[in-house]
Amino acid sequence: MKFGVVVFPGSNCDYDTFHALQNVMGQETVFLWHKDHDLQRVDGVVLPGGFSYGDYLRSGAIARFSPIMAEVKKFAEAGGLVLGICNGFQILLEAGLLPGAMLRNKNLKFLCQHVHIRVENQKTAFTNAARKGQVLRIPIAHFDGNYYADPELLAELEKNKQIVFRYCNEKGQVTEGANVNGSVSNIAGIINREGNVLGLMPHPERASEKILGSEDGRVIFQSMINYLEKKAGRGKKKATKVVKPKVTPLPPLIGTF
Amino acid sequence: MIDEKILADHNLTRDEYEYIVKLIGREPNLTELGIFSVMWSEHCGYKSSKVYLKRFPTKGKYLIQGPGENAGVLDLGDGLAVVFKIESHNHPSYIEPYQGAATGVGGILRDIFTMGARPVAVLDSLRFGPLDNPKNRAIMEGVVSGISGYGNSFGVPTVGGEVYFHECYSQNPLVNVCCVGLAEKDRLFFARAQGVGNAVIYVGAKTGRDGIHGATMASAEFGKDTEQKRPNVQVGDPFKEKLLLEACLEAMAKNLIVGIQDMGAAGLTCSTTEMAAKAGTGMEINLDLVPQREEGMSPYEIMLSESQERMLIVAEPDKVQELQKIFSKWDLDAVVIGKVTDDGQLKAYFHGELVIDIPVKAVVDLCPAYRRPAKTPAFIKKISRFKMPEMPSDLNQVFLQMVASPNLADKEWVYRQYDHMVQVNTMVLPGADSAVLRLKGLKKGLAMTLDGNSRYAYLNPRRGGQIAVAEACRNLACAGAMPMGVTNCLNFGNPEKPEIMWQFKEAVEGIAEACHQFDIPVTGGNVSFYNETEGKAIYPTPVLGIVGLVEDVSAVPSAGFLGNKEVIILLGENKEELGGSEYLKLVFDEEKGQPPALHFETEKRVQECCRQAIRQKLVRTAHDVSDGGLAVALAECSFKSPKKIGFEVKLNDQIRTDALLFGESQSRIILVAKEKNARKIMALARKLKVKAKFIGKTGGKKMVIWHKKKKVVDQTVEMAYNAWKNAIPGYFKISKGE
Amino acid sequence: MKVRILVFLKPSVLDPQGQTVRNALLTLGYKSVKDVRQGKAFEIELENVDRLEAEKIIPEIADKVLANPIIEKFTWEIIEA
Amino acid sequence: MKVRILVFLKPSVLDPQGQTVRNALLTLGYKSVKDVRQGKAFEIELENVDRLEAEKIIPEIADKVLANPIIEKFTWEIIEA
Ligand SMILES: Nc1ncnc2c1ncn2[C@@H]1O[C@H](COP(=O)(O)OP(=O)(O)O)[C@@H](O)[C@H]1O
Ligand SMILES: [Mg+2]
Repeated sequence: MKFGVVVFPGSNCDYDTFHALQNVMGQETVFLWHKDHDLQRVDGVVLPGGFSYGDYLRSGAIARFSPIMAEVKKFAEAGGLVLGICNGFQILLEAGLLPGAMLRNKNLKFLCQHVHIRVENQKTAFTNAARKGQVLRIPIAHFDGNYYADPELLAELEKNKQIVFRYCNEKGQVTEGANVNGSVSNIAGIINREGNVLGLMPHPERASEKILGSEDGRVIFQSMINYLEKKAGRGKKKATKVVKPKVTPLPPLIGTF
Repeated sequence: MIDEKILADHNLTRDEYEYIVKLIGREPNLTELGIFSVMWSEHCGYKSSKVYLKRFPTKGKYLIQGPGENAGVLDLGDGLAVVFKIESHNHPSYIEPYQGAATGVGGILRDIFTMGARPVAVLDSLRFGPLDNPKNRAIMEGVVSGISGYGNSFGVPTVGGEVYFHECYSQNPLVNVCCVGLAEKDRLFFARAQGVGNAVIYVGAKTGRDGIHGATMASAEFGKDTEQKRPNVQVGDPFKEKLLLEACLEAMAKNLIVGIQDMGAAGLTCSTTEMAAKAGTGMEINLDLVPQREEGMSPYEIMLSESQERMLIVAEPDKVQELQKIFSKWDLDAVVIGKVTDDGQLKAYFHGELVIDIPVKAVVDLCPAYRRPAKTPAFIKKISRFKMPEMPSDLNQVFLQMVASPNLADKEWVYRQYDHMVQVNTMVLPGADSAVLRLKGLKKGLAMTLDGNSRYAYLNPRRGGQIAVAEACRNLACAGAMPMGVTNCLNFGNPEKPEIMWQFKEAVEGIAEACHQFDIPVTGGNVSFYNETEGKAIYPTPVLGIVGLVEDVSAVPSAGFLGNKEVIILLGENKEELGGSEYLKLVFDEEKGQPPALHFETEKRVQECCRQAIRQKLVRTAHDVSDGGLAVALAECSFKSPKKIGFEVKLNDQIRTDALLFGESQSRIILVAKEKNARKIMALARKLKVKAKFIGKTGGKKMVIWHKKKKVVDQTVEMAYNAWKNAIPGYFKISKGE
Repeated sequence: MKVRILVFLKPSVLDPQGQTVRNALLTLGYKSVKDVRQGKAFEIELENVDRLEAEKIIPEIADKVLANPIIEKFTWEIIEA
Repeated sequence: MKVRILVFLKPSVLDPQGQTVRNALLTLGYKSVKDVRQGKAFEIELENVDRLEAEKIIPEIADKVLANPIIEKFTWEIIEA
């Protein structure tokens, strides 16, 4: 499958996400430049983490006006898979592709640490590789991850099973203590009603290799691949053979196209 | 027109002024004087320190570039180079903790990427006054969020560092930031204005009246609201810096750049004169073309502004257009402001008039160097001896008190605010002896650490310097890494005082000797003098940043216990040394005696043994014994254990129990291994003539230490862990009135 | 023309920043402080626009860019003609 | 009593946030935007204080807690008696 990772000015997990998709998951991956209008016929779009436009004003508030976002919107409306990680999630919220808003973490501090999240709905395009109620250990790194939804929206999210991940403890219990950023109802990730746009605060690309302490993040990427392959009619069979690129310690220059 | 007051405001002596007049053959105008003043300042010119810094070894097996460039460079093999450097931002961080610390990070990042390297890690060494004072808490809170605000946004992981509290830092907090970058070895860039006729290009943020020194002088010229107009603290823009990084690296990759230099301290002044001086050329610039943020800036202000996120580039004229295209793609200014000349002069025009015309060599290379008088301070004699205090009866209680002392307690409150994982290379996260980065696609990795102990340096600056190097190397050894090169930040008081100069000289000589011993070059560093308030200086505080090579990242051990019933081995020897210990300070409020002895041969053998054992994949957990001594080191292995595994240790050393538990004897490392491998480690130790013994086993939920058949420590891991974990956050809860 | 736009969290949304400031003030002994809300202030300089036009674009800018209507509300005024 | 305190960076101090907002507005076609400065706004509710006392403590609070006088300046007003 072919994935596109959008590069906004200030994105800083763009290469990390590219690395996870291409070098770890073995998928063809390209960067999509924010000033472009071309999605390069990708099967899935990922909005990576970082600080687009410095996160000045509000996280994700300015990036949503980028030319590429108009295309991402069209792509999503046509049923394309869109994943927003951290800042990408914030951008999806600001762009109205997902409902709700982000507030500053409840302790008013940036938080970088491993957390546990429970898969609340494993029947989505982003979680089909997970076991029911599986607990994933994935890092977070954000200042504004305190998800807000008013009571009506929350009820609606519940009703439509749009809450896909919740912060929990090691044992999978959704507790107050596990809710490090103060999100309403421990929400760590939600999906749109149509089921093709997902945003989450934890960084699966940081948990895709054993040497980094966890491989749980792969579940999300693998699910997307499964879904896309099935959709393309290739069944859950073998992934397309991509020539494994040579991995180098220095990233290629992002934005050099 | 240049009177004593103007000279004083510019920190120049009459003699220095006469020398300037001689060098340029006439009286300088005010702008020219300003240029000499900043370039000959302690910060840029190293007037008081130069003669001593020469003693550092600057050759080594891995060395590519030693002192003199923006950062040091080491050869990592596989066509890769490590570029690294440390900087202090002490004074600005006291005035405006958030922005002071943030711009400190910004500055050191530019030093690294100006050489063609992508910053891959930041480490920070922080020193504050005690936390029971709200002012100190506010400074710490501001500094940490400033570092986090800049580094996180820029996208570099802050992977390690140190935090230390002492009264001497109450009015003089120290903020030292070290950055490590990776580059292709044959694509390094230097600050050279080569090629007469080449274009001089200004890129990045616009110039404002930020941080202009010599402030009060000639206020007449700037009008009454000068003070208002010239804040000494700059505001950082990490977003712009990130764009600047990408644009610069892209231009470098496309071979569009001949020379490049960041505009840090002394901004345009420093970059123009240094680039020309290093290339043996001159430069001619038009100040009207410099992008300006404010109206009506004078040549003086434009040349001396310290606005952040700017670079100066020299490029061939026919490459300028392509270069500008790249910068505009990243939404940045790139403006040709002049050209390289062959006359060795810096010439600047302003409104059509020649306002600067001075030889760059004079500015850059002829700064006077002083061998200032040094004298042993009187207090040294008084503090060097002390009577061993009576041993407290309940050492088990003292143990709890120790782990909860802010200097030894968990620092997660700090590093949780730093993105320490971005770039997906951090395989050993903060909390271990050294941070380790994997290198994608390679078997090897990079280890790094920052270390310093100012109490040792206060009691005996020479040994303090030596121990700082030894401890940093030991921290690397605990990751199985070989030290490759050193950067250092020397934080001291006023060098015009002979006692301070003595501390400086001693510490430098100690560091130099240790570096010779470990055979590692000093590739650069930073000197921060005048850390004094109301005549009271900080303790001498040398901070060492050392990077090491890990041959095989899959062998790197954990910092905490991994399993039950594993064997705990102590490499090295417990001695009765309590001088300068955290224990003595915490329990008896004494800072006296001699810091622990350091024998280089023993130290090197212990480290080599540790390294070899790790490389042979015999080691599960490794941790050195440092501040707080053996008991605290063992406790840390439990605290950092994913399952919070306890231990039981039995010791029979013929020394005082408190010295055994909390003494800080050097050259000791705790290694933990499975039974079978433990025996192999012992054999290895015998072969390398390293003292080693089994001291106990891991397991259970308790931490138990026996001394000569007496249980002297007996605590549950949980209780001690909570004390350790909550000590620092506890202070911040109070301050919020929660 | 200079306009000022203030953006605050809606009353129904918890404002931890304001709360922290409040607690800090109480700790410092300012006992009369009952509540604090923290928001953002923008001062925008406009050129070549008349009042009528400003009255059109300012709320537009505020609504579209400066505030997130899900959690925030804004007020604005012209402070310099 | 309710007071409002606005804290902005001094005019000569770089305001990256304001600049970024300005650039965004220009990109969106609001060509009349010349400059944007972004600051902080505080609304503080006080109880049991009269005007005189408020006039004493508000600038004190602003100077000591809400603004760093080295880089910021503040203004304040009583918005509800
Ligand atoms: N300012 C800081 N920034 C990042 N990490 C820090 C900082 N201070 C301490 N740490 C981390 O906390 C751990 C403990 O620090 P310290 O007790 O100084 O270790 P050591 O004695 O081994 O040098 C280290 O792993 C260090 O990386
Ligand atoms: Mg250590």
